[in-house]
Amino acid sequence: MILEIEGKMLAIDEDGHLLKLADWSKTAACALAEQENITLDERHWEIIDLLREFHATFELSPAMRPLVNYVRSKLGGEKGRSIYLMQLFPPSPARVASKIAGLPKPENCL
Amino acid sequence: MNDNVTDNTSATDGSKRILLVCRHAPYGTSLARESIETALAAGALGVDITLLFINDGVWQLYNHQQVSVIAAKNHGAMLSALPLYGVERLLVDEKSLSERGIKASNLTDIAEVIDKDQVKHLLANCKVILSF
Amino acid sequence: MKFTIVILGAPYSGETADTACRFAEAVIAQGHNIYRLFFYHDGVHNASSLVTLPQDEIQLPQRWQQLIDQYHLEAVVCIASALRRGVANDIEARRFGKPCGNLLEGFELAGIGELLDAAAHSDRLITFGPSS
Amino acid sequence: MILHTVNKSPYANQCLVDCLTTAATGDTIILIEDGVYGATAGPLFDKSLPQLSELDIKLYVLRPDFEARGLHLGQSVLHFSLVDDHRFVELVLEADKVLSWY
Repeated sequence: MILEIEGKMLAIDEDGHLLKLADWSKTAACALAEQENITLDERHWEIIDLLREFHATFELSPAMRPLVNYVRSKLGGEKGRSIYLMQLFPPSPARVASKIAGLPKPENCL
Repeated sequence: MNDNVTDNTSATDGSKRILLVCRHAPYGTSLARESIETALAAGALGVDITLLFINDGVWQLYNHQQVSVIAAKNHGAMLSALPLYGVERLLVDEKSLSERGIKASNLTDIAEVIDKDQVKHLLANCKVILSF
Repeated sequence: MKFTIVILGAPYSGETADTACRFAEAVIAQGHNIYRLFFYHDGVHNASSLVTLPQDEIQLPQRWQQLIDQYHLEAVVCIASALRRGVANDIEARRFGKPCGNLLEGFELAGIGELLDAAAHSDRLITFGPSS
Repeated sequence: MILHTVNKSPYANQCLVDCLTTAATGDTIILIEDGVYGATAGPLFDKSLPQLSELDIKLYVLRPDFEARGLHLGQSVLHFSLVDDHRFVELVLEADKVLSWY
């Protein structure tokens, strides 16, 4: 499948993940979010930045539990809760946010 | 995926404790990688698990792994995510370290060094062993 | 008693698959149950329908398949290990834009959670490591 | 009590020695596949013997794998018992858990 962003054609798989992670940009993130009916604001970006940092540090796309723990360690207990992440990236925050953040599809087959 | 995984293994009686024995060095084969993926899955699912790094498995914890050209992910980086996954019990066999001339300061600080008797105790007291 | 058998070796590259299959047959012959067969690491090749060899040699995947079919065994192939090694069912093959799936009937792709579940719920778990 | 399985030749691989160093009193070891060469007990294996005799560890060899290689007992200083696949299953049941060395 193809996602068209400002005249650029980005290849995505049928789950909506970018096929080439190098295609990711902030504009691409907005388009990917749109596919999920999410309009990104600064609360979303804060989490997206953390996810990219998580991936750069650990070379993993996080499952829910480590994502919550990581957000808690970086942004505190108010935001490091699954309910908060659920509101931002429904219905499955780890999966949806990873997709928007341009991380590889989690393959831990959970 | 069986939903009852979390329910049945979160029992605190210890009777279902799983010990993951990691005996292989990273990179040469995918065994180390697959053992860590098992641990990550356990963490994500809330399954109580302990990791024992022994024999060549201790190389997995060796500091400053720099994966640039070889077609592999940085094993040390993946390992260091385990505490975030809730996998806290990472134990290293002291004898394996000394046999290889590795000092505890050469290891990532997420693991605890244990001696021969503690290894025996660990093996004797787990319920089931996953051998990697 | 309920056994789980973990198979980490590919057929023909080594003896693992043969040893594990003989063990499974002996378990059943003695009237015990097999809770799950779990194919991980190179063991996923046991589930490939593309394995081909001369008529006078034992077709290990088919031998597994017969056992699975006859005794209604649960044979789980780790999905991440399988996809990395070119073993997939039609659904996964399509999902990743590959021409066709090759998972033998009787085997199913699932996550590592199934291994952890088996560790928690079997009376005995035995791992057959790769020979090579 | 642990049943240890070893599937590599001690002349090529460290895992039998590693197993012997880790096994505890009362444990059981079964040699399978190329591990059965361990029952021929050349000088390499003998290094671990003194410790082994102190430990009361029962030693088994999987007969089909042993015979396939043309081996026979009597060369080893240690006492090994040959077992078939059925006895292997029983050994797993007699132990609390299995640790596989490969």
